[in-house]
Amino acid sequence: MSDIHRSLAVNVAGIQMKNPVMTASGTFGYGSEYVDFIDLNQLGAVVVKGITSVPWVGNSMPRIFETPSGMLNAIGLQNVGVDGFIDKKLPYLGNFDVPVIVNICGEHVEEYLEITEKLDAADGVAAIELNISCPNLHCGGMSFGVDPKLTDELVRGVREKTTLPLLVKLSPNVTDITVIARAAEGAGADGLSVINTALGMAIDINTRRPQLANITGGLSGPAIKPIALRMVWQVYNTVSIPIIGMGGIMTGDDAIEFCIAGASAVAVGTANFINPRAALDVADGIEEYLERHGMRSIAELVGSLEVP
Amino acid sequence: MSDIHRSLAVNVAGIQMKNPVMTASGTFGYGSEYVDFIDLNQLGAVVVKGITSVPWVGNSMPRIFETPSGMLNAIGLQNVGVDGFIDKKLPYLGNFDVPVIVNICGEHVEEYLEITEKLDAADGVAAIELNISCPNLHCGGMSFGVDPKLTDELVRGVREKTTLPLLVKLSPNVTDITVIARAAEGAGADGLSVINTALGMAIDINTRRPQLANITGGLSGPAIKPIALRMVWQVYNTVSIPIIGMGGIMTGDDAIEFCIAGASAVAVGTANFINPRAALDVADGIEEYLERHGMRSIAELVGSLEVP
Amino acid sequence: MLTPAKKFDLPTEVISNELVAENHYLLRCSCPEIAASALPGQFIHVLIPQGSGLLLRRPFTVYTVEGDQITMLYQLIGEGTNVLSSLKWGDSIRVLGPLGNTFEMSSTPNPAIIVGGGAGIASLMLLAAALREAGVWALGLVGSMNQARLLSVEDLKAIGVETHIATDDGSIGHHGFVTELLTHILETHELPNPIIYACGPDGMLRAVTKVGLDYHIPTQLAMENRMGCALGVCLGCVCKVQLPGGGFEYQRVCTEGPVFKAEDIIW
Amino acid sequence: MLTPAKKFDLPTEVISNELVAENHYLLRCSCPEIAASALPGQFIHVLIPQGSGLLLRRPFTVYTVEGDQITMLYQLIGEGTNVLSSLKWGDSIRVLGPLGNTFEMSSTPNPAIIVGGGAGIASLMLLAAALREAGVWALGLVGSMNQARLLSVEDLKAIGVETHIATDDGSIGHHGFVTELLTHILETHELPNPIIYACGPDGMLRAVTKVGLDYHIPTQLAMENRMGCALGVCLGCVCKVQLPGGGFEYQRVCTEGPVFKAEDIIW
Ligand SMILES: Cc1cc2nc3c(=O)[nH]c(=O)nc-3n(C[C@H](O)[C@H](O)[C@H](O)COP(=O)(O)OP(=O)(O)OC[C@H]3O[C@@H](n4cnc5c(N)ncnc54)[C@H](O)[C@@H]3O)c2cc1C
Ligand SMILES: Cc1cc2nc3c(=O)[nH]c(=O)nc-3n(C[C@H](O)[C@H](O)[C@H](O)COP(=O)(O)OP(=O)(O)OC[C@H]3O[C@@H](n4cnc5c(N)ncnc54)[C@H](O)[C@@H]3O)c2cc1C
Ligand SMILES: Cc1cc2nc3c(=O)[nH]c(=O)nc-3n(C[C@H](O)[C@H](O)[C@H](O)COP(=O)(O)O)c2cc1C
Ligand SMILES: Cc1cc2nc3c(=O)[nH]c(=O)nc-3n(C[C@H](O)[C@H](O)[C@H](O)COP(=O)(O)O)c2cc1C
Ligand code: FES
Ligand code: FES
Repeated sequence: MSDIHRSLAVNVAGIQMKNPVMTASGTFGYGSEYVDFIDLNQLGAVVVKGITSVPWVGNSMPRIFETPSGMLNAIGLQNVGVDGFIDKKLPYLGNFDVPVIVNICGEHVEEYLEITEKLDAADGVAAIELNISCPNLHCGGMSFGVDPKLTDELVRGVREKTTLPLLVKLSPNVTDITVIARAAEGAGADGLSVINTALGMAIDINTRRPQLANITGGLSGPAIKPIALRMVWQVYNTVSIPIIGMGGIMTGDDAIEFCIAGASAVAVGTANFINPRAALDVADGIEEYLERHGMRSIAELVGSLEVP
Repeated sequence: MSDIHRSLAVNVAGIQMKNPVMTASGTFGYGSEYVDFIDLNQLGAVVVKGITSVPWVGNSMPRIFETPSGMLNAIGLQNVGVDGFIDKKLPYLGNFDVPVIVNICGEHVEEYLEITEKLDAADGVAAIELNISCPNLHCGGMSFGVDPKLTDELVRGVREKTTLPLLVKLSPNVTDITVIARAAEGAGADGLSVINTALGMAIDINTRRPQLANITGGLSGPAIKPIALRMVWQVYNTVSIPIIGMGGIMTGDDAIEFCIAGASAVAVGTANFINPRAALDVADGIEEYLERHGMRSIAELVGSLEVP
Repeated sequence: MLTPAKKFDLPTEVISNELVAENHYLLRCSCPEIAASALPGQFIHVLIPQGSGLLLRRPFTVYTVEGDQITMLYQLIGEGTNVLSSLKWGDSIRVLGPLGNTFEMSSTPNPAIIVGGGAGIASLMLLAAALREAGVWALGLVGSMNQARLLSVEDLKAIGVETHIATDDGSIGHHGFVTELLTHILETHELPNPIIYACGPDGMLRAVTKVGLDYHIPTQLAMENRMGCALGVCLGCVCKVQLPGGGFEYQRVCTEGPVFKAEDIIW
Repeated sequence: MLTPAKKFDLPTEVISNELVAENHYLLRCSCPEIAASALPGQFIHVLIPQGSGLLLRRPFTVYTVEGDQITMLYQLIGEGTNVLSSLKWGDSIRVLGPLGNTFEMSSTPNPAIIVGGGAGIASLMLLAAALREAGVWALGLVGSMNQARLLSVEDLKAIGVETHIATDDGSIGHHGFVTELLTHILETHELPNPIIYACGPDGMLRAVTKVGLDYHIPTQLAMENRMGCALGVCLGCVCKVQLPGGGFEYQRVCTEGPVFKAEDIIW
């Protein structure tokens, strides 16, 4: 860093990060999978794969499919469950100086509450990301994320169970994302993750079967970036809690777009599959932009969109 | 056509077409612009640019921007108005043996009704496509398309004013498209056009200005195909009126996917900008598929998705 | 302006594609149909090869016509021109054209002043050639960032166009704006009813427009804008145009343009 | 199975990329790190060059290792392999690997039967070489659509693997399925505790599994599935695996696999 006054460090929703770049849930496993390529200590934060109260086997195959500038996935939240996570996965991440944000999902409010209590009691959890937007049809997650009342109820409940920073992850599959955003903020969320995947579908025209066993799945990658940016900007103009922007971020320049639209931090998802160093490359790209424009921190950028 | 028993001809919502491929509104002008490349007589139907009661100047520049596998547009419905259309544009299309479908948009119900009456009285209009989904913020269109009550009211009103086949074009920017679809069907729509563009945004990181003067715009092209397919399939499982599928169709194979998902016909939009013969190429591709699979018509394909 | 000739969408192969100045390339391909009908100011809409990941075509003016061949002179801007510059002999592209209207050449051979900024000069070469063929005296004012990026000066001289240069850094020719050259010329020369033809960055075009108004010289501008269809249907490429009766209208650069009367453009 | 060695994501250049059979190519590149550590059955995740418009990488088994170089033998399937096949000497790609587990080679040198269908044989060549180096007698059964698409027979023979051929159209070798060859061999030869290693289309793998069970021969399969990350995080590549205690689990082809015990796979 040429300029000593420049710093990428940010505190978002009470999460202190060395830089504003997180890994998006479900695209970075539990961190250990990337240590051959990345020093986890250099990440802004690690957001782990969605956790449920009990282990889930997940959906049958096929689970992913590539689409133009994007991919569909219907994993079905295969995960070790909250106990398995705390016992087997969390300790390893304790070896690193990086905030661990745990993405949680459930079918009923009670499930979310149970997971929250266990995580609140566990060591090494920096924040909880409430996944109310899992596009997987068999998962209750989505139905919460499209209804402001359910969102309010769920977020309130979880809020009461923990003092940890609480992020709520919003679904793009809604008519008006600002309504859900306002509900989450009102119910005590410390920050909002915008966006989860867009519900999509693809068909094998020769077998006439869906390309995903689950029929529909979540669309991610550059294809959804314009939709994600629009939603970040809408949410930024609605709430006063910070936004973690995500959706198709591949480069530092992509991240800068999200910051200008209103994101205080960003998450890199699908890009991790193409470039294992994507998250660090994005952070470097942000720094170069700040240098090029003589800025001291991304705070100068957040929500700086000049509208006609 | 090797097999004399095979035919691409379809009758969708009372519109008799030589093949199931239309041009999507706003991507084919008024037909005349393409005569150097296409014999309009060979098209399933021509859907013209959105028409309003009075001429609209449209939005200021920039109006379009390319995104990964897609493009954003915020044209602002620049058009000659219904009278100008009937006087100057419609007669030319009368020279061809192709159904002309007129896409209409307005800010109030009255406006839609006025346009409908004039088109109903005019010669050479095969059907009306009600645009209740214009993502352009300054246009009333969108607010109708996201509210089942308004949709019902509007469609009922228009239905009373005309005996022409009535298509209602749905917006993807909704939580549950089946609710709007049901409302449109209940109010007397003869068919549904699925989908219009998805609301998106892009930012110039050097000027920190939006890439579109209108800030947000409609995302079209292959990027939205998975979302469009999903919605066609959802709507197909909800209503019994025919669906015209669109959203990122570039090839005959893309069109076949939409038919399997439940579309009785398809519209080609953005592809017209890349390949002026796109609509005919798509029709040829459909025919080749039918031949390859020994099918007599796409009727055998519509909604034939085999779900696990 | 003439009613446009028939348009073609043709597959063709790159004959050559070489670096002609820093950051600028000249691409040559064979398009008999377009070569036969392209008029000064008209452009082609180029489909970058499949698998390049780009969706939309890219518009470029026809720089020269030589027999069955046409050339385009282009600047590296972003992804599209970057992929274009990587094309080699034999690589295939598709070319849509000829598109747009043309420069108006007066019946009487008034002297012409051709003002090009950066790659803008590329849109004026076919005009310059047509003027010279018609025996019109033409003056070329070429603006560039620096000597390394200077374009077309030799090509202009070769067809007998007296050419002056302006560079931002003064590395060659006048140190400053090409529009300063323009005013200087108008102050020092006695030109009978000249006509100004210009293409370049917005800032330059606005300055040229002002000069044209100040000196009461009819001025034509070749405008640029992002393009979707280039066929007049998407309405994505418009610019704001003054109407005779007052008021304005958004007109399509790809159809009513790219050439507009300078005084009609509302910036 | 061994704990995986360190993984690398390396830029490299294509050394050669030639058609070796109808619809099949052999690509060679220099990857010292991967060449040094790749084990039989392991694969690499290849990033098709920028601007190709493809998002995800494509997985291919390491076919051979020669000094610092590795090769991959691949079939043209769709867009990705199509772009791959167009790469020439000097074109750059990125290679992620070595990935996945490896074939289990028993400590005692039991005879090995290698059964490859189509491009599946590509996943077995490194194993064949390792077996032969360990002095193990190996029999190669290669199935193919027809003679024109026949792969690897010479390569197998060159390392001393007795090889038999089956083609769907009988244009060479046995007219029928490679699994018919397998049963024939087992009926006619007396092989002391052989081991079967197989890779190919699902149908073939299921048939091989059945033969293995019928003849009580331990069988290992190299599985394939669509892949996102190839690093174990996206959970997109799973296959359904029988658990010892009963019940099943979805295991990752990229991490727990690609090699699985045949009897564990639930189809
Ligand atoms: C009628 C016309 C004639 C032109 N003739 C020439 C010429 O002869 N030589 C030359 O070098 N350039 C010319 N241009 C500009 C040229 O089209 C752009 O530089 C080019 O499209 C940039 O593409 P890109 O992908 O490299 O840049 P990117 O910035 O990556 O392109 C992104 C998008 O912006 C559009 N775009 C970017 N800059 C421009 C621009 N200045 N004008 C129009 N669209 C733009 C692109 O078409 C694309 O849709 C002309 C433009 C027009 C409208
Ligand atoms: C561990 C492993 C090793 C492999 N080794 C080889 C090899 O050595 N030689 C070889 O020819 N092929 C091999 N394959 C298959 C190869 O990866 C696919 O044929 C290739 O990805 C097809 O890409 P495409 O874009 O041409 O096809 P497309 O059908 O266009 O690909 C579309 C999507 O489907 C995926 N896909 C398609 N077919 C397969 C498949 N059979 N397996 C996995 N993903 C697939 C692609 O990765 C891509 O995401 C291997 C696959 C795996 C999982
Ligand atoms: C394979 C895969 C698995 C995912 N799993 C989760 C998950 O468990 N929980 C969650 O909230 N989001 C999940 N996501 C969504 C991402 O976290 C992210 O919101 C989305 O992919 C958009 O970002 P991207 O375009 O950069 O990938 C998943 C995405 C992918 C591609
Ligand atoms: C430039 C442009 C203008 C459009 N104008 C209209 C319009 O006036 N009315 C309308 O209903 N849809 C309009 N659309 C939407 C298209 O008709 C179509 O629904 C959408 O683009 C999805 O199809 P595609 O991906 O094939 O383009 C427009 C789309 C584009 C790209
Ligand atoms: S580019 Fe489409 S109207 Fe001009
Ligand atoms: S490919 Fe991502 S887990 Fe195997």
